[in-house]
Amino acid sequence: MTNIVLVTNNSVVQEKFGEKLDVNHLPQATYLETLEVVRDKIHAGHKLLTHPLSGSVKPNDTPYKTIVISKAKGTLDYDGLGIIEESMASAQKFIAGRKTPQWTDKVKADFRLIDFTIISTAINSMDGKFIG
Amino acid sequence: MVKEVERAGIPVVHLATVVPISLTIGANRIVPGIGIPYPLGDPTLGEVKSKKIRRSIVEQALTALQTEVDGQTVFEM
Amino acid sequence: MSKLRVVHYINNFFAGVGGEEKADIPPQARDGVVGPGLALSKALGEEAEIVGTIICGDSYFGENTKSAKEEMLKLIEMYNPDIFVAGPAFNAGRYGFACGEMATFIEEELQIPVVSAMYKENPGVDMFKRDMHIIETEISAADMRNAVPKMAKLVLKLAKGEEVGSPAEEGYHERGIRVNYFHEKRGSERGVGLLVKKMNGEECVTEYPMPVFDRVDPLPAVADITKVKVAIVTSGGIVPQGNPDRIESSSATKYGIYDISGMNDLSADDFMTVHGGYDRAFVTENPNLVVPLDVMREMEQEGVIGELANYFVTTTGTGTSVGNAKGFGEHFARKLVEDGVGAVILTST
Amino acid sequence: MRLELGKIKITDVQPGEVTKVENGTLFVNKQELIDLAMKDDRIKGVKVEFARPGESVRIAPVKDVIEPRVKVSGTGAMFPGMINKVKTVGSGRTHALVGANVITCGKIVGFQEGIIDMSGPTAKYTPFSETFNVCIVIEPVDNLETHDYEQAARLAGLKIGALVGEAGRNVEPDEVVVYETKPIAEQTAQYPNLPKVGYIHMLQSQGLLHDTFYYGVDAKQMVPTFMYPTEIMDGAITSGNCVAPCDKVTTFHHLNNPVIEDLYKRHGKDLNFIGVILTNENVFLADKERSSDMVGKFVEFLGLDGVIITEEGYGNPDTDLMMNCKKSTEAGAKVVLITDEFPGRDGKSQSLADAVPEADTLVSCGNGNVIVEFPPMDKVIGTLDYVETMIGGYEGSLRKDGSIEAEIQIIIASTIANGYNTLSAKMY
Repeated sequence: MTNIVLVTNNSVVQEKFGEKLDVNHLPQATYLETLEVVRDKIHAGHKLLTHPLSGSVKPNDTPYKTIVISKAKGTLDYDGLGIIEESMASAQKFIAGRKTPQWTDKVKADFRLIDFTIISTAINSMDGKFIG
Repeated sequence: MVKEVERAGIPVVHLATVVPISLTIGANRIVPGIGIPYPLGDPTLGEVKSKKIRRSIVEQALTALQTEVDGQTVFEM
Repeated sequence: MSKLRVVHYINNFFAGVGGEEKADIPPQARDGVVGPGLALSKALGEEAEIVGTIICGDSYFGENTKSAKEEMLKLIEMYNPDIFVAGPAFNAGRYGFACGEMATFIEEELQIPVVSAMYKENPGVDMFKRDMHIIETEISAADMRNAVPKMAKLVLKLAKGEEVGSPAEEGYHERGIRVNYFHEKRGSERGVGLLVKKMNGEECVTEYPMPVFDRVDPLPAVADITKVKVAIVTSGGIVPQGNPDRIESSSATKYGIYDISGMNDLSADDFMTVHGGYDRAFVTENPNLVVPLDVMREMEQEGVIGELANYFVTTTGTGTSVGNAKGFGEHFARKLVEDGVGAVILTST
Repeated sequence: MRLELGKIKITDVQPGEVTKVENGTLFVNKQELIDLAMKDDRIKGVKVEFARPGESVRIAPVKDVIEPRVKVSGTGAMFPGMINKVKTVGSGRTHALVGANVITCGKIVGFQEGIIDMSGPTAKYTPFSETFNVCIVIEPVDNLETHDYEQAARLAGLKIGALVGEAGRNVEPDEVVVYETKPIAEQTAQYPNLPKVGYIHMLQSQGLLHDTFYYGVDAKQMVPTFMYPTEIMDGAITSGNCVAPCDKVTTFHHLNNPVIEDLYKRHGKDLNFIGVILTNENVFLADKERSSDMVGKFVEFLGLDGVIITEEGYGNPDTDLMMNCKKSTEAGAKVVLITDEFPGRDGKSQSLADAVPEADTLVSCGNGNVIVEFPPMDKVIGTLDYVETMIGGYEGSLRKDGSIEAEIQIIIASTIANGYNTLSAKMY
């Protein structure tokens, strides 16, 4: 589990994983900005490990996003790059149609929980798997 | 654009940082660039190395132009 | 009810003001019907009346698009129209461009329904069909009789807020808009039906066409690059300092051609990038990272390539938004051919 | 495997002292249902209300819909691995109360559940406006952890569905339909001249509120597997997820999977229905690769000439859908995909988040982004408090008079991507 980095704007992910795992916490980033950071990291040679649109909660609903990438850098991950680019285009499309609302704290907390749970169940299931 | 150039009868090689996009837009000869902030070269390695990388990418591009292809082909570095 | 007020846009040719030699005439307004407006007026019938006709030369429009649009907006506003009709432009590319530009502009500015008509290969169709209704016509003005009633019918429907039918029903170019309807059979039954047909090798029509993967067959390899003139084209937005042609930082609507004769590299003092969206710091410091003039000049001198074209072509965007990129791709490709360019290196960020 | 499905047509629902079916009317002892649900100490309160077609009733937020069924003969019992012992189901005889449904509602996390209108202009978008619904409004104990509450509500729905289904055990069905798929050698031999067809059923499996269970196994923990089509009719698959309401595959939709039903309709005539390949929609890309590889392997191993693939959800499942399409095509099958679309409010953007050239035959279940008007209703079962935070709703969606403006994705199963509905989209 030391070979992955979690890129997130979700404080719950930072809280629960921050000590055990490498978490790149972007507290100020929007959903789209989080995707952009990941896109840039893929250009820098990291591999995309989880699908950016995980959750099926649409990008203009949830403000939170956690994406797992490899810690190691290698050759450019073309498939990953294609997926993140398409995901960004998709997210932009939704946000252009309707901006993510200013949710109440309760709803935000729920969205953080959903995002955290999706990523934690995924991570718990990958223990020891080859991700290279 | 790449397709229109090819349609006009001029062989074209696409030096692209986002190869999937290059594939989508229909380039036939593709050479991957280094990355979006610096497609041809890597300035973080210093100017000399960076230029060397640029030269090798362009050389690869010329090789691609002089290679027969049946369809979309990525010429990895 | 008073009649709906229609303004009609046509080019100098259809207005009977000369041919190509008069294509540079600036916008002018005439009260009432001119040229094809007569047919349109008949087709509109009792419900609407052409109160004014706006005429502009296609070259004038192409060269002064922005100011021409503003000028004509003022002329059109004076007629206080309910409807704006442009063309038909048939297969005239520049006319189609002008019709599309004007119609979409007027729709946005005046919030009134607009319609045009063009032949399917008119570049204006691809450029504007998503944003407006364009009636499908045949290739030439011989089809006027057919096209005009369809335009009239559609624009009246739009003006009255009536439901507009499918492209096939109304005769407009498919706009790529997904509209819901209830089919008589449920989806799974249709799916099984399609599968049976597909397995039997019968024709089966998808309900959602994938984005078009337009392909062009690869050209044969360049036989000997040491004898060929090579040109650099980039979508990385490298322009002379100050961006003299004002190329947009994204979704560019134009391209630039910039001289590099006598230069051994692309100096950061003379060139900059306008590409939006990415970290420009590295390229700002060294534009050769996008337009590899330094190494290509060396190669030219070493005889690795025959010759380097004395300019490069630049725009922004990798061409994913098809419309414009295709348009100017076709345009500058002609110049490259004329200049004897035998191979192109196209760089994208 | 052979299953006789006895369909008991329900034409009304009424309160009664005993839960039973008489002359097409389902009588429900509400207290019996409440007592069953309250056995779970995570649940503080339960209300049971009825909703009938044509009534001025809005149900929200809906979590799951379960058709009452009972296993009359054959091994196992309804919803194995969930509320009954793990035991292979799908053979023998099962009775279904067709036209009746158990609907669980009550808040969960605040945005992932949808609306059912029993009348008015939006009723046509959901199949549940045409059924007689027993609505279970669940209230959790205070400060119950979300996972726990989701699970409690899910199990309550299944238990009540099975309990109400018992009422059909000794009722003579109006119609009995026989479904049969044999082991592959025999099945191939039965119709040697017909093309062999499979159904690739993609189960939503991304995490909390995005889970589906197969014999109690969370689908994200399984690798693709083979299933006889009749297993699903006895509740081998249950829904534990809420993606967008519009494309949620409810437990009802698993029991009544339309692709399986329509493939059986042409089984032995135009095709030879070999079975179902179950796969998942996981978050890790490596999982997507592995699962789609295995799907392709099954297609090859079973020698399928054609497959239908359905997905659940939008966005990352589109990637699984395309991978499955590509690999099934490469394995030699003709492929038809069924999906819904999200091309944005103006309908002009790409409908799917991923695309491959092999995906050349698609069935569309409609555009979920279309905005519709919901007039006020006389009665609300559940609460409208969460409308603006539901998917498809937005700030200003809910008006004071109880009317709503929202995208049709807020309606339960409106664009369900398995082809249950007739809604589709075409190019304008």
